[in-house]
Order: sequence, then structure tokens, then C-alpha cells
Amino acid sequence: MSNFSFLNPFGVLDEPGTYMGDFYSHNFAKKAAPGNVILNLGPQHPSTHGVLRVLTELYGEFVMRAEPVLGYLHRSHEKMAEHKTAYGFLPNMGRVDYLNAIGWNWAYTAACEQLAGIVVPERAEYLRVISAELNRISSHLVWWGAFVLDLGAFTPILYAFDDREDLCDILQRVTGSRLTMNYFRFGGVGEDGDERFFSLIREFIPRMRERLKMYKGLVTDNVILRRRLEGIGPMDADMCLRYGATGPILRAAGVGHDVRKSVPYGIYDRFDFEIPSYKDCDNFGRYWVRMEEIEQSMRIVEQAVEQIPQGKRIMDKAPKPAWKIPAGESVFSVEGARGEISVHVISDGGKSPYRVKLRAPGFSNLSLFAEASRGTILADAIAILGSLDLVIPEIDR
Amino acid sequence: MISAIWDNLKGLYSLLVGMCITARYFFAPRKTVHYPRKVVDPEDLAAYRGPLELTRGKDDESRTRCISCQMCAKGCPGNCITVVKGAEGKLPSTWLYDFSLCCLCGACVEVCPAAAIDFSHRLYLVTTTREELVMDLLADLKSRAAAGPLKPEAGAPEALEAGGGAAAAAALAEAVKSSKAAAGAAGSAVRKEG
Amino acid sequence: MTTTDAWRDAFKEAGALAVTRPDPKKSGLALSAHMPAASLAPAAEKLKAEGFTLLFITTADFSEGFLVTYVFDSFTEHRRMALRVLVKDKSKPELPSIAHVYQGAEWHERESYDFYGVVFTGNPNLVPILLPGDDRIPPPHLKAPDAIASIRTLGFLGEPEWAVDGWELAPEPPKAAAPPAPKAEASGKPPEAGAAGKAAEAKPADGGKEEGK
Amino acid sequence: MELSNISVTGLIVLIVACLLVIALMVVNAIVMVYAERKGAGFIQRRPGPYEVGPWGILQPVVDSMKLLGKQIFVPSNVDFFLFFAAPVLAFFPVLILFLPIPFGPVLTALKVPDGIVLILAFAGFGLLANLLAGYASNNKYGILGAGRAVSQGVAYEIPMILALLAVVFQTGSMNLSEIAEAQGRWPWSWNIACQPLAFFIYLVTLVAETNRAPFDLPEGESELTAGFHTEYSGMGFALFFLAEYANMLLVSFVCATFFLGGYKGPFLDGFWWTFIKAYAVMCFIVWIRWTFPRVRFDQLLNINWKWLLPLSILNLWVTAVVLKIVGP
Repeated sequence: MSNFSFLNPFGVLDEPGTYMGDFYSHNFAKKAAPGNVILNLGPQHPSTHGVLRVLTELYGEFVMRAEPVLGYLHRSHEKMAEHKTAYGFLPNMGRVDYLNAIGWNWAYTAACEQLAGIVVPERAEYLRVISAELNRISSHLVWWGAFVLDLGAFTPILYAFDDREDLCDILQRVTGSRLTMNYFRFGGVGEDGDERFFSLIREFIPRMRERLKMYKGLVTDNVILRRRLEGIGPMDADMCLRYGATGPILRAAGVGHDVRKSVPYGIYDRFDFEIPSYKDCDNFGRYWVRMEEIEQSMRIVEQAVEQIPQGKRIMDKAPKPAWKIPAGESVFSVEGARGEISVHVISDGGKSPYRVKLRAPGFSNLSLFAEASRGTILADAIAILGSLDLVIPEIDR
Repeated sequence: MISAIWDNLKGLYSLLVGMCITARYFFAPRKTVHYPRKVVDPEDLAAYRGPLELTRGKDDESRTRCISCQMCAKGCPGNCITVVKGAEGKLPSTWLYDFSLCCLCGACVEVCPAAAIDFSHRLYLVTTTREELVMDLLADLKSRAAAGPLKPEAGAPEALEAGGGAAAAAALAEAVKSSKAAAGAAGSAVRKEG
Repeated sequence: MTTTDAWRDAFKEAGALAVTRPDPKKSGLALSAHMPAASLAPAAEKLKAEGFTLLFITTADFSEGFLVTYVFDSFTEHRRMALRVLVKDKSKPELPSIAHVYQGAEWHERESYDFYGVVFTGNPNLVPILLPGDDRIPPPHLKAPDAIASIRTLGFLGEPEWAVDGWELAPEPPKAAAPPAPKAEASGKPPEAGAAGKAAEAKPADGGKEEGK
Repeated sequence: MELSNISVTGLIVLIVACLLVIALMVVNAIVMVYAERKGAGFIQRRPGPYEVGPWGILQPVVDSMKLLGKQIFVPSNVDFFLFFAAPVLAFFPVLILFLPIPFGPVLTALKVPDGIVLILAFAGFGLLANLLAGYASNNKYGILGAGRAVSQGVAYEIPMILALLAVVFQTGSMNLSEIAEAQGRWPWSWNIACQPLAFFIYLVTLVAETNRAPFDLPEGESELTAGFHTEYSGMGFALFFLAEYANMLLVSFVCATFFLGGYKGPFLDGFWWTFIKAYAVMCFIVWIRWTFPRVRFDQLLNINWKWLLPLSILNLWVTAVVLKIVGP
């Protein structure tokens, strides 16, 4: 009994080496080889972007086995959908993935509109494309800052948030909020963009292009970063296929799949933009693909701001808050910042939808981390985790 | 071997480029807005969604346009609004709004047939207890109407805080209880009570 | 397998019970095949060979049983197809796992195990994923007894293009095909009885705890 | 002040020198904490500490008081003696290292004939302290951090010694005062002019020796939460913090003395030149920290064993050959 008894309540910690841990560590430790250290990159670890817990079995510095443990941020949006009206569930969409709220707004409203056969007026379609692409840029900026912070550089995240503030000001003018945006309505959008909204965008894009050159000089061409990223965490097309990983991870594996191009929803077929894909599928590929996507999104926003017609922001006689989704089933998927966001709605025509399934890209992207990080060094495992662009609320839903 | 040395030299050059960039930003002006000393300029606040407020009446500034049709109370996902129909005409007797449950989605603003509700631009609302977040918007409308005609919002703290303090909060608490019993709103209110 | 018809015949050989072709405009699905539990894995292998990936697995609680839907999509030529399996026995739901074909399916199956209690035999690590592992709570996503609807009355599966005779999920006869006014007013208000559902035995329903989840 | 015939007055001077050096270390820590946070702020376009005192001057003072007030939390199953010995061992040995440094022509605490050997010998203590801290705090991150600290410290010690040796070859004596004396007034007559490669090698090793970014793997925040000092709070953490800045100050002074001409300056000699040069090197280290990402651990060792070591041996060899042919 150590003499500092107040430090050892209930005598639980007497014999050194008793393995504490909870259900998941014991379940994980059953299959651990003797002599390996079970390390909890715990829910409150600085580099897990929120409340993600990864159980790793370390042999020295090498990660032999890793298993993410989820559920610390599970708010059960799908159960809430069954008790709210279709209209009342819209604010939830902004909170499933607060970095790319517009992508989720689009998936849910479009799933219900597709079921009801609602046609969205022209100007609303343009406003949807503009807000979605601006939201994608701001999501990639946050990812870029946090990813480089994981690799040890403290300054770039401040520069990224510097630019993201302008984006938040622009989007706040139409959506009313900076993070958990609730902008889409059934049949259109909630607010029309006034003149200052478009002038802010026209000012933002050239300034952002200048900043991208600076990012390239400061980080992309930096030799330390290149050595930390190239050739690490290979995820080829077959692995993406087996795990259902989509978005920048799939495009970095050489498959140029993008929902905006393969299934042009909304009016994406009117804009010309390329889908960047990288040949060798390592961390640097995912980094490069996302930086190119910022460039492509800016091209889309430029064309959309030029071509936007005058007109109504929402269809006339648009559904009211008490609107009921017609009976039936519908699946709609949208290209979010992290991958393919799909919403599967089954409705019985009642006040609330019967069952809503939210398919989060992060959920499938994270599932391949166990295989991708086997045998890597701890620092590389953290780099791979960062390159997957994880947002934990979206994974736990 | 030569290529390895050449790569390292190019690497060192990229390090120097990185350092010049940070040096340039070292001398660049700062971007932080010091909250107590500088205030966000009202031009950007036009689209800011603060807590709800009742819009002023056309003819009589302190009369609300609300016709207590309960559309907002039914449409609100967070069940924040409790409206009780008053005696004379369609005017509501009590109009309570629980800002602690509100998610600022704007469903009430859009669905109101009489355009009686709108978002205030109060950026600097601070309360210490949850009860203070339950606001009686009728009283708020009267205090604002009394404070004078609509002037461009400077984003400065609104009259409500000035009149805040424990007394007003206690008054509000009774109003909540009495109106809740009277309204007997649909089950959603019961859930809020539980 | 370039056309949807080719896939329909492929699923027919793989032992499908019925193949329906919902209206892609409204449902976003090109093809929906109803499979018996046993022929799930061979169909999955056939899909994987053709370069299809598993987007997600979703389960829904109906009066006939749990309808488990596997949605597949291909990255090269876009064709979103759904495999559906009906688990009739709600007290002990059981399905073979396809985690050996699609490793990504392991997590989706564990999620259905969390929310509906469907046990996927063969899943390498069948422990709850989103809900706490140690104190198992009754599956929270089961519908309240008075809110359950039936697949046949909803009729959202659409007319089967080809079906084994006696397939029980065919929509009701035409006169009732148009979904009648929803029979019991689907209780919009949160069910007092809590979502313990039939699966768990008649336990005093703790409505409040479910709601606070 | 010769070491051999130390007299009573010599002893008093030595004690006064020690007190001055302790004061210097504490004041320097406060100044450097403020300079680093302001520098980091300005690089990241934010003002840095601002609220406490005019322009945030009192921020470091308030910080140290906060750290003093914090509860010292001791995790379970910890080896108490080692746990509390580690911070003390990290901070106090650095005091001895400041004695041989020639701040000014007369302002030298102890003219130790082989000053550089004394400095390099005691530099190992900081390394030992990191190992003890990580090992004694019964924390998996601590053990990983300690392992990294030892291999990094040992690895980067050798190129540092060889780089300084090249300068010692050139000036012929190991006494820091004579090395400073041997350099001229103008920058082209300093050792940096005739030993640029040694200066570059020494610069890299001094960043690695004091565990500063981009080589701060022992306390790599994003991987090991805080490396070897994860379990320290309050005074323990404050001592590690002070030790880091004391080590930085020390290696900057050694760099100023060896390569930048000690107290010799273009106009009039004096101790202020040493301080100016030392703080210039310190600002450079701070500047590096806020620009580069962290190096991976095996790359860190590769840089040392495959590049710095051969280069320093080559540099030593070339210096020896040149001195043989040309003479001192």
C-alpha cells in the first residue's frame, strides 16, 4: 500500500501492471501479441480531430494493429428524423457535419424533392451550387490547417482560418449562420443573395488564388512535408472498392469518380471543371487532390456568379413546415467535401418520415484506416488519419 | 550520390522560401478584432441572426402584428415559442420565446403569415441563468418602441440587457408558469415540461 | 454486365425471390432485387467482380419483419442497385455477413446490430460500434408498436418485374394499391411507450431514457 | 580568474557570479517566453499576449504564478524520487555551464582552461533528466517520448562536438575566452567566415539538442500529447519549461562565442555584443519553430548519421589539412 493512500482510492491500483482499460480495450487486447503495448489514442487526443478513439497495438514505435472506437459523439440523428416533421429535420442537417453543412442540406432536401417530384427554379439552383462550392472550399481549408498541424507546423492553420473567415462572412449573408448552416428549403433556398453577397465573392476569389500560391510555397513545396507524405499510407483503387471509400481518397487512388460528373445533379452539367486525380495513391496524393479541388470549386463559383439569372429563390406555393413527404422510398447522393453523401428516405406519407438513413462518407473512409495503418510508424499513422479528413460528428451521426 | 546532394540543396532552398513567407507575415498588419475595444461594424451584422424579436406595427409602433395563429409554434423544431391568444381581437396576451432551445433555423420567420417575427441583430446578449433566456417578446417590443423610432442598429447591447437584472427574470419566470398552464399546448409542450 | 436487364437476369440466376424496377426519377435506384439470406454472399461476389462497391447497409422495421437493404454503386458506369433481404423473425434476427467479400460491410453490419439487434454471423468483430459496448441497451431504432407500418400497404417497393410465385412482399391488390389514407394516424408525437418494440419482452418502457439518447 | 590559485576574494567573485547567472537564467526565461509568444503571434497575424500589463509585458510573470499555484498531480504507481528529481535535474546543472562563457573581456565567471569540455559534459544532464521524467511518470506516452529523447540527444551530440572541435583546432585553445579573443572586430574576421560549414552544422544540432521544432519529437504534441513531460503539472512543468529556455540561452551563447566573435563588435567591445548575438540566434530558433512541420523520427536520425556526421568529419579533416599547410 503506497504511503500516498489518498492517491490510490479503494486500493484499485495496488498491484502494478493490472490492465485497467474498459470493454473495448479488453476486447482489443484479447487478440494482442504478448509484449506489445496497447496504446489508446484516446477520445481526448490532440490529433484525432474531435472525439475519435483509436486503439493501437504498438511494437516499439510501429503500429501492428489499430481499431477505431466510435460512438462518443452519437446523437442519433436518424432516430430524431422519425419524431420530427420533414421540415423540422432540416436544421439537423446542418449539425450532422458542420464543416460541410450545405452538402448535407442538399442531400436531404433533394431526396425529399425527388420523391415529391418538386422542380427547383433556376436562380435557386445557381444559389445552391454557389453555396455548396464555397462550403467545400471552407471545409478543405479547415482540413488543410488541421492536417498540417498534425504534422507539426503550427502556423498554417492560422492562415487557413484567416481565409475561412472571409468565406464564413460570405455564407453568413445568405444562410444566417457561419457553421451549422440551414440554408436549403424544399423547392428552393431560404434566402436570396443580395448585391453585396456577389461583390464579396468576386473580391474573394482572386485574393484566394494569391493565397493558394503562398500555401504552395510555405507548405506544399516544403521538403520536410514532402518527405513526411510521399509514399506513406498507400490506398489503391481495390482497397477503396472493398471499403466503400469515396471522395478525395478514391480520386487520389487514380479513379476519377465524382458524383457531380458521373450523376450531374442540380445544374452541375452546365459548368466546365475537371476532376483532379492523382496517380500514386499515397498521403501526398490525397493532399494534392484536395488542393486542386479548391481551385476547381473556385472555377465553378466564378462561372455560377457570372451566369446566375434573375428569378424567384423558391418555387411558389413551396412546402410549408407542416408538409408531409409523399409515400415511397428515395436515395439521393451528393458529392460532399469528404466523399459521397447519400440520404435514403422511406416515407409512409405521415407527418414524419418513416425511416431516414444518412450515409456518411467519413464512416466508410475511416473503416479502411485499420488496414492502411498496419505496420506503419506512429507518426505516419497520425498522418494517415489526418489525410482521411475525418469529421467525427459525421461518422458518429 | 550527386542527385541526393542536389535534392537536399533543393530541399534547403524550399525551407528558405518557407521562412521568407513567415517573415513577410511577421511584418504584415494584424487581423484580430479586439472585442472590447473594437466592435464588428454594423454593415456585416445585417444578416446576423440574434434572438427573435416582434416586428413593430405599421401604425402603432408598440403593437405587434401577430394574429396568434400558432403557425410558428407548430412549425418550430425546438418548441421554443408559446403564444397565447388574448382577449381583444387576434392580439396575443403573452408571447414567450425560449432562446436556450432555439436553433435559429428561421422556420418561424418564414411561415408567419403576418411577418410578425424577425431576427434581431443582438450580437452581445449575455445571460447568467437559463431563466433569463426565456424572453417575453411583447415586453421587449414595448421597450424598443418606447426607446424611439427605428435607428440603424449599432450592434450595441439592446435595451433588454439594460433592463435585465433579477427582478425582470423573476417576473418572466411567473409569466412562463402561468402561460404554460393556460396554453395547454399540444404534447410537445408537455415534453418540454418533463 | 452493361445494362440493367443483364443484371436482372444475373440476380435471377443467383436465386433472387423477386426483381422490381422502381422509377429511377423518384427513387434514384436502377434495380432492386429481393434475395433469400443464403444467396446474399454469391450475389455480393458477383457485384464485386464487376467493380461495384457497397455504399451502405440500412435496416428498417416493418410489421412483416426487418427489411435489410444493401445499396451498391459502380464508380465507372453509374448504376445504383439495391439488394433487399427480409428478416421475418424479429425476436432472433439473423443474417449471414458479407464482411469477407466487402471489408467495409463490417462496420455497417455492426451499426445494424446496434440499432436493430440483427446478428450477422461471420462478422469478424460483432461488438456495438456506435452504442456503448458494455451495458447493452435494447435496440433503440425499433418503431413503437402503434407506429409500425407494413411493406405491403406502403407499396413503396413497386410492381415486381419478375417474382417467384407466392412472394409475400408483393404490394396489395390494385384496389388498395394506391396507399390508403394511413390507417392509424402515425403518432407524430413521441411514443410514450418508448421504442422498446416487440423484440424486447414486455419490459416497462422507459420512454424518457430513449428520448434523451 | 585562474582556477588553480583560487583565493578568498576569488571565491566571493565566484559566488556573486553564480547569483548573477541564476538571475540571468530566470530573467531570460521570462523575456524569452514573452518574445516567443509575441513572435509566434506576429507570424500568425495575431497580436500575441495583449491583456496583462502594457502590451502584455506581465504575461510571463502571471504565467509563472499560475504554474506555481497549480496542484502537483502525481499519477499512481510512480517512482516518487525519480519523478521529482527529473525537473530539478533538468534545470540546475545548466547553471554550471554558464560559468566559462566570456560575456565580456573581464566579465567571465571562471576562466576554465578547457571550458568547452565542461559545457559538453554537463549538457548530457538535460538528456538524463528527460529520460528520468519519461521513465518515472508511468505513462505510455512518457516512455515513448523518453526513448526518442535519448536517441535524439545522443545522436546530435557527436556532430556538435566535431563542429566545435574544428573551431578549437583553428584557435588552438579550448578556453572560451581565448577563442573569443582570437576573433577580430569585423564580421569577416569571425569564425563564421572561415568555418561556414561548421556554423551550419552547429546551428542544426543546437536546434535538435534543445528539442526545438522541427526536431521536437520527444514532446511531439500531435503524436505523444506531451512526450516525456505529459504527467507534469504546476512547478514540475514550469521547471522543464525554464530548463528548455536555459538550454536555448546556453547554446546561443556558445554559438555567439564560437562563431560570431563573442564580445567583439564593429565599434566598441563589451558584453552587450554577446547578448545581441545570442538573442539573434534565439530569435532565429523561434522563427524556425513557427515555420516548419515536424520531422519523422527515422528521418531525424537519418539526417544526423548520414549527413551531419560525415559532413562534420569532412570539415574537421579539411581544417586540419589547411592548418597543417598554412599554419595557425
